[in-house]
Amino acid sequence: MVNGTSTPSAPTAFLGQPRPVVAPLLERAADLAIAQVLDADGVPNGNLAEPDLSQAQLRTMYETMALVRVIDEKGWQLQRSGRLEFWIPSRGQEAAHVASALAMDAADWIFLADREPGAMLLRGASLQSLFAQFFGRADEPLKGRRLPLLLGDRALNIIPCMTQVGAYLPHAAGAAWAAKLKGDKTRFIVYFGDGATSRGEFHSAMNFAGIHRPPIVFFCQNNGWAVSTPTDRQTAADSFAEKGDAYKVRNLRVDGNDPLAVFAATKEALACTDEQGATLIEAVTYRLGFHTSSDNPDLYRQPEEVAAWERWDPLPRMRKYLQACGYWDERAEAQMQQRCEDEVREAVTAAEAMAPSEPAAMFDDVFAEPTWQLREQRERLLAELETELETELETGA
Amino acid sequence: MVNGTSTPSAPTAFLGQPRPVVAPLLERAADLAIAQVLDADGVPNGNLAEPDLSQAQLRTMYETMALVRVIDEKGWQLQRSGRLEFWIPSRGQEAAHVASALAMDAADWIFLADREPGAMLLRGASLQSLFAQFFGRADEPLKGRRLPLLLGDRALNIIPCMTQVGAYLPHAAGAAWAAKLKGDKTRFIVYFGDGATSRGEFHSAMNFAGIHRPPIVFFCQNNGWAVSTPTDRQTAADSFAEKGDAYKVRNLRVDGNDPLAVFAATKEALACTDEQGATLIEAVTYRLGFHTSSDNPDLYRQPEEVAAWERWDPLPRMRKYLQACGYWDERAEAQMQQRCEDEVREAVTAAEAMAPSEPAAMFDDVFAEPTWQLREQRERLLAELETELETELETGA
Amino acid sequence: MTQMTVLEALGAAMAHEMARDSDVVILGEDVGTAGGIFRTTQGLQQRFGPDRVIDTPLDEKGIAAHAVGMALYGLRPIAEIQFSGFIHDAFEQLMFGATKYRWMTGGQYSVPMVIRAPSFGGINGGFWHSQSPEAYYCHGGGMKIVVPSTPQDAYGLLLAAIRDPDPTLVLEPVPLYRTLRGEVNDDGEAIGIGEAAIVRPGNDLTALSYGPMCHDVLAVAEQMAENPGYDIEVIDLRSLMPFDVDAITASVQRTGRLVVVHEAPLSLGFGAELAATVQERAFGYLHCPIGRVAAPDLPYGFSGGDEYYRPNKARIAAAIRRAMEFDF
Amino acid sequence: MTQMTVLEALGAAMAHEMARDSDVVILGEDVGTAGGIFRTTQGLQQRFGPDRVIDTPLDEKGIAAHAVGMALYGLRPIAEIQFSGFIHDAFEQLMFGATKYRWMTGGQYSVPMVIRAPSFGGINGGFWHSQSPEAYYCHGGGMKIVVPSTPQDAYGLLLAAIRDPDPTLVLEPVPLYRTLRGEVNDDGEAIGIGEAAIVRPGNDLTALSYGPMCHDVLAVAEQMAENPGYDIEVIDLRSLMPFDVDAITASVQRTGRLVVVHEAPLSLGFGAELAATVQERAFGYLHCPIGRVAAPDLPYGFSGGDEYYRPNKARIAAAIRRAMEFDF
Ligand SMILES: Cc1ncc(C[n+]2csc(CCOP(=O)(O)OP(=O)(O)O)c2C)c(N)n1
Ligand SMILES: Cc1ncc(C[n+]2csc(CCOP(=O)(O)OP(=O)(O)O)c2C)c(N)n1
Ligand SMILES: [Mg+2]
Ligand SMILES: [Mg+2]
Repeated sequence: MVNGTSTPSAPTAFLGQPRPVVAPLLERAADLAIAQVLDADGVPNGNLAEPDLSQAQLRTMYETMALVRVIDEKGWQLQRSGRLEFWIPSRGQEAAHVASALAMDAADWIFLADREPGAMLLRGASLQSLFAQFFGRADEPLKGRRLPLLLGDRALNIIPCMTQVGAYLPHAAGAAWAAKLKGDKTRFIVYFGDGATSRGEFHSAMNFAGIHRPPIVFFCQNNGWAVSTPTDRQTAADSFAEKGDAYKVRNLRVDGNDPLAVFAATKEALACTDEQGATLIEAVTYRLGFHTSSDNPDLYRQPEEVAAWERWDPLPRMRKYLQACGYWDERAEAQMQQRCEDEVREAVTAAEAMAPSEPAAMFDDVFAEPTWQLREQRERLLAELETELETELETGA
Repeated sequence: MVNGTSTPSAPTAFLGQPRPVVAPLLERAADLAIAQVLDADGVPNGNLAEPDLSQAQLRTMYETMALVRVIDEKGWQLQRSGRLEFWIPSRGQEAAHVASALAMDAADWIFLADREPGAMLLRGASLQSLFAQFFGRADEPLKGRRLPLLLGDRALNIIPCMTQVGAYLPHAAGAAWAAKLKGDKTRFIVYFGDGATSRGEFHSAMNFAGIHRPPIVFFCQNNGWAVSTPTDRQTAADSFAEKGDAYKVRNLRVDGNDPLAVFAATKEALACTDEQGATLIEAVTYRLGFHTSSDNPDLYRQPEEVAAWERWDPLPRMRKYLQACGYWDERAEAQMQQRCEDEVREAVTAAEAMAPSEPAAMFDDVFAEPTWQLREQRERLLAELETELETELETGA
Repeated sequence: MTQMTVLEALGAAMAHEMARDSDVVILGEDVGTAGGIFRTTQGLQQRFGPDRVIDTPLDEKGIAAHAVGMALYGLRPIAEIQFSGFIHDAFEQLMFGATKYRWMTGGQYSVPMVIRAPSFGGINGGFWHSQSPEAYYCHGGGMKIVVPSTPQDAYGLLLAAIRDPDPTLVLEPVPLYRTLRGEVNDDGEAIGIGEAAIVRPGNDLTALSYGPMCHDVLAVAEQMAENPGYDIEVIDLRSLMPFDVDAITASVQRTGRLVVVHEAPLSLGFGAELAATVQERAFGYLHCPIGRVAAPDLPYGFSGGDEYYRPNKARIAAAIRRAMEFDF
Repeated sequence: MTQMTVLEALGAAMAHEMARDSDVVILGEDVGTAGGIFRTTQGLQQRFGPDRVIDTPLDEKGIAAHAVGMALYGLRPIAEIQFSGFIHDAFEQLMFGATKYRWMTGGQYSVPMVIRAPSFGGINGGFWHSQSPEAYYCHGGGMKIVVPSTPQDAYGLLLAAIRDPDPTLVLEPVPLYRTLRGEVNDDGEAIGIGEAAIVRPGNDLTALSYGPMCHDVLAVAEQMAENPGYDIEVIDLRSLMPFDVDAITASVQRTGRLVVVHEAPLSLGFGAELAATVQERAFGYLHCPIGRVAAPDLPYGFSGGDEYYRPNKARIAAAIRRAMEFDF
């Protein structure tokens, strides 16, 4: 467990100052300049044009979102039943990250936050390798050194986030600038939350981006909360997007639960990189689940607020759109659900059976070449482990 | 010397990329929404109303500015002749800080940067105590522990700046919030430069101020440069004031070389504290002198740029205004100059004769009560100093 | 006397001091409505209002820096950092800000602030959630550091920190938060900063530690006591800056052997200072080199290694045995 | 071979590497047009263009953090911090960012960046302009640290830092920048990180130091050499992480006495690690406690104290004498 509350508890009385229930911003999308393609029921509402996507692409979009939801539900169960240490839910945020990641090319670099497993799937990560990461197995790309959901793989051009919220924004901006300097065509996207905008690195990265115009999309998933801290305690500004103005960074607000709008906005941002460099996209979305498996949202937010946002759940919205296009039906849905569940189940079994790291492996990768200190510390540990083993054998413990 | 270039050098060829000469922004004040009372020649130009100031106040304003200039010239000479370690010129920025400090009440708190000696004078600091600080004497309020120009005195409600540019902005905002919490009527002003806006603490303090509305004026002296870094390398934004929008902090741009405009803007900001909390004022001014005595501006800026700004020198501008009001004439000017020079000369003599600190005094004020480590280290130092003395006596050295 | 967990003792200390002194305020991420992610401040915002228990933006540097300003004006802020793995964003503000105002202003201003930082590993939280940051904050002067390892010490040391006129860092033992329960005398008595506790007297070797590790050291000492010549004195430092040099020196001069245990990395860890100090003061008394048991010089991992990263009882015992069996 | 000051040697190393490797870029405050406030990078922007010598906003954290990103993508950025007193804004980015990527990604990514930080006192610059930050950056793993004290070492160690595949901090000796001139073999040869230099061989005591202080230690050693039994071996560490434990241990096992000198504060300073390490490895050889000569645990002042703050020759000599005359 990462913090104290590892078991779900019954709704509790608010122990601090109760937060007011905020109606979903998406209900006032037009007033708040939140770009949309679809209305709540998945019908194009004429605000933004539908992006040019093939049936196959649209289905990939939806199926990836759906698979992410299944993974999330499975991960949650595994954590609750004690088989996984920790879980970071992505429920409700599938459209924001899947549609934006889909807008990138495979050669583009992605800097992840922690609620974007769909980006890994879109780049071809196997389900087993994802779950191997969740279980911290030796043979996953990051050798099991990160918390679950801090995903990445160099082979996929995906960089895992540092655990410090927001601290990696300038890493993405610096890398994007480096690509530009080297004359590469690589573009970049970096994911972060509303809370991350308060960190100094947001300021640093935006300021740098305004001056140097690196080819990057700063993708802020404003999900309404940073743990228990709501937007109005995070900033007095009316939107996170407008913060870009302070740095002359192009910016816009988009309905983060509308995959078509997210896709269109991201594509447009990428089209601007040559001229404008960076774009800050605020994707207005909502965390339907717990902050993490250690959280207890009943302590700070009201069920009515969550219920109002359920109406904007991106999955049924997209499904309805696909159905209206004639690309989807109930049979396809049922088959897909079954497939997702089967595949996930198999991946869990396979990943759970994989070996954890050897103790001595922790000494690798501190430096390219270990210092004498590390070499010595490694030898001593191994010697002590041997002694322990002997003692155990002797005492029969 | 604080850095390497301690002697003035002849104009040198630009060794990097030469900077373009930027015409004074004040020439386009109306276009750039820079509030003014006076035109370049000290004539009210109808943009902002003249603030309601008595003749005595207007004279104090001007005389303080003039005294600051004399101090600055003296300090520079003392540094150049090796009697002072270091100097930070304020030339050209007299109106910005004197007029804003004058707008505050004596009970209000001032957080200084390093080009605002006039604030100390307005609060009643003696010239001798100022020079004692410049010389680092034991008996100045800060015990000689700071670099020259990092001024302060609790008796005057003036806090010296930490040497890290911008790092103290949240200290001012936090203190202002504390005063509000305690129900005090104290208001606050904090001075900083254009460069300081790039630091994370600017972001932190503005964000905090937007949310909590502490009674404070964030006073940014945009003097065009941060050492050799011009505005367009500091930020891509069109103004520093507009950065306040990102935090919903009230903000405005004012002609920093127009003392009446600065006074009016500061008074207005103070009048808003109850309702709006903070105001970010960008005072557009120019550093006519070197960055510090260690600087060599010939390496990065062109003489034409400085010459164009000389036309906006706040001193003659204010003098002309006073003369037009009938409050000033050449005789008053000559007398004042003489008086300033005499007083400064006396203060220098007196301050230079004051004693430096005792070595052992450096152990004071680390904690309220010294730890055993400090007590022991102090004793050992004193013992060693005694031995050194004995050795010197023995060897006759 | 009340039975409390470490968490409850910390909450009780804050409630006590806030009721007694209206200048005491709390700020940090999620400390208000939610009562902190560990629930340490639960109920305090309801009781003292949102102006005295302030939910801040996600900005550790800002939390520390605004607390500095509040303290300069005369409040006694308690800044909570959610996990000590995130404190370093505030490193400059603390070590080159908070701790320097008194000196820089010739004693005119002081910064009576507290930084509470949940620390230490053993919760399978991975690198950032398992940090032991003490060494960084002991160098350079101006910061006091306390590390409670029992409910009573949590209560008494946090009170002392709040009342202290200078910046004080409280490294709280996360792994003991809810697992350790004990009698607490909660009548508002503080524990002196700088006073170690001898938790087990002994004659043959001094074992020094602080924080959660103390319990492991004590367990090893008890276990080894069966062997003749293994009467181990266990000292819980409780304060790291200043640390109780007299208690330590007296103990080592008596036992002639010293083993220091901490879960921070070895190099430049707090054990280095203890070893350097003690070898100077007890040179002629030492029968063997001073042993250090610490984590290796690498990050605290999430899986496959973390249980080996943190010194365990076997490694502590091995170090003690090495000291006892040392031969020139 | 060319005669160069320390500053010129640093500039020559950067120019050499930038010409050889187009991935090498420089970023920092005022490094471009002005050539840095010390003029270390003078002429480099003109020669290599504003994309490879970048004037940054006033934001140390941002400088470090953007350099991390550039390095992740494959550049070899050299980040200049104007004075090491301002490096700590980047503390988290360096110690919990740059130094952790390789480990956290299972070796997939690396951060081959250099941080140049003008350091050390003696220029009457007051606290922030006279810092010795090494101890903070030696703990926790992942950072290499070098400290040149001659023009040749400045050249060779900076080259080594630029070529090193991991983050490397170069603490440059400000007080020697222009005052020390010497022959430099500037043909592109790097000096191995981790190799100390024995600058004066001796038999009776080992005096360890690094940076500008080395020159004072050497002067004291020469002066004291007249006295019988005062044949002092002087070692310039040159690298602090990793440090040359073999050279040190061998020396102390021979001389039986060790004095460590640095101008950073005593407690948790680098001398603590040296003392702790050496007492373990040379326990039976030591005739006296390991002595530490360091600044007191307080800030470096502007006036009235700073010349006493920094260890001077008399204090170094006194510590050596104490070691030589030690009696149980
Ligand atoms: C620097 C830092 N401070 C605190 C934390 C603990 N923490 C983890 S996630 C989180 C909230 C993040 O909020 P936001 O950026 O909105 O992202 P979200 O969790 O809503 O996706 C916090 C406070 C952290 N990981 N890093
Ligand atoms: C954090 C930090 N970085 C660098 C410096 C060195 N330095 C001193 S003043 C200065 C420029 C400040 O520019 P600005 O904020 O515009 O103020 P100005 O000097 O123009 O008044 C710099 C870089 C410093 N003091 N603090
Ligand atoms: Mg959020
Ligand atoms: Mg400026």
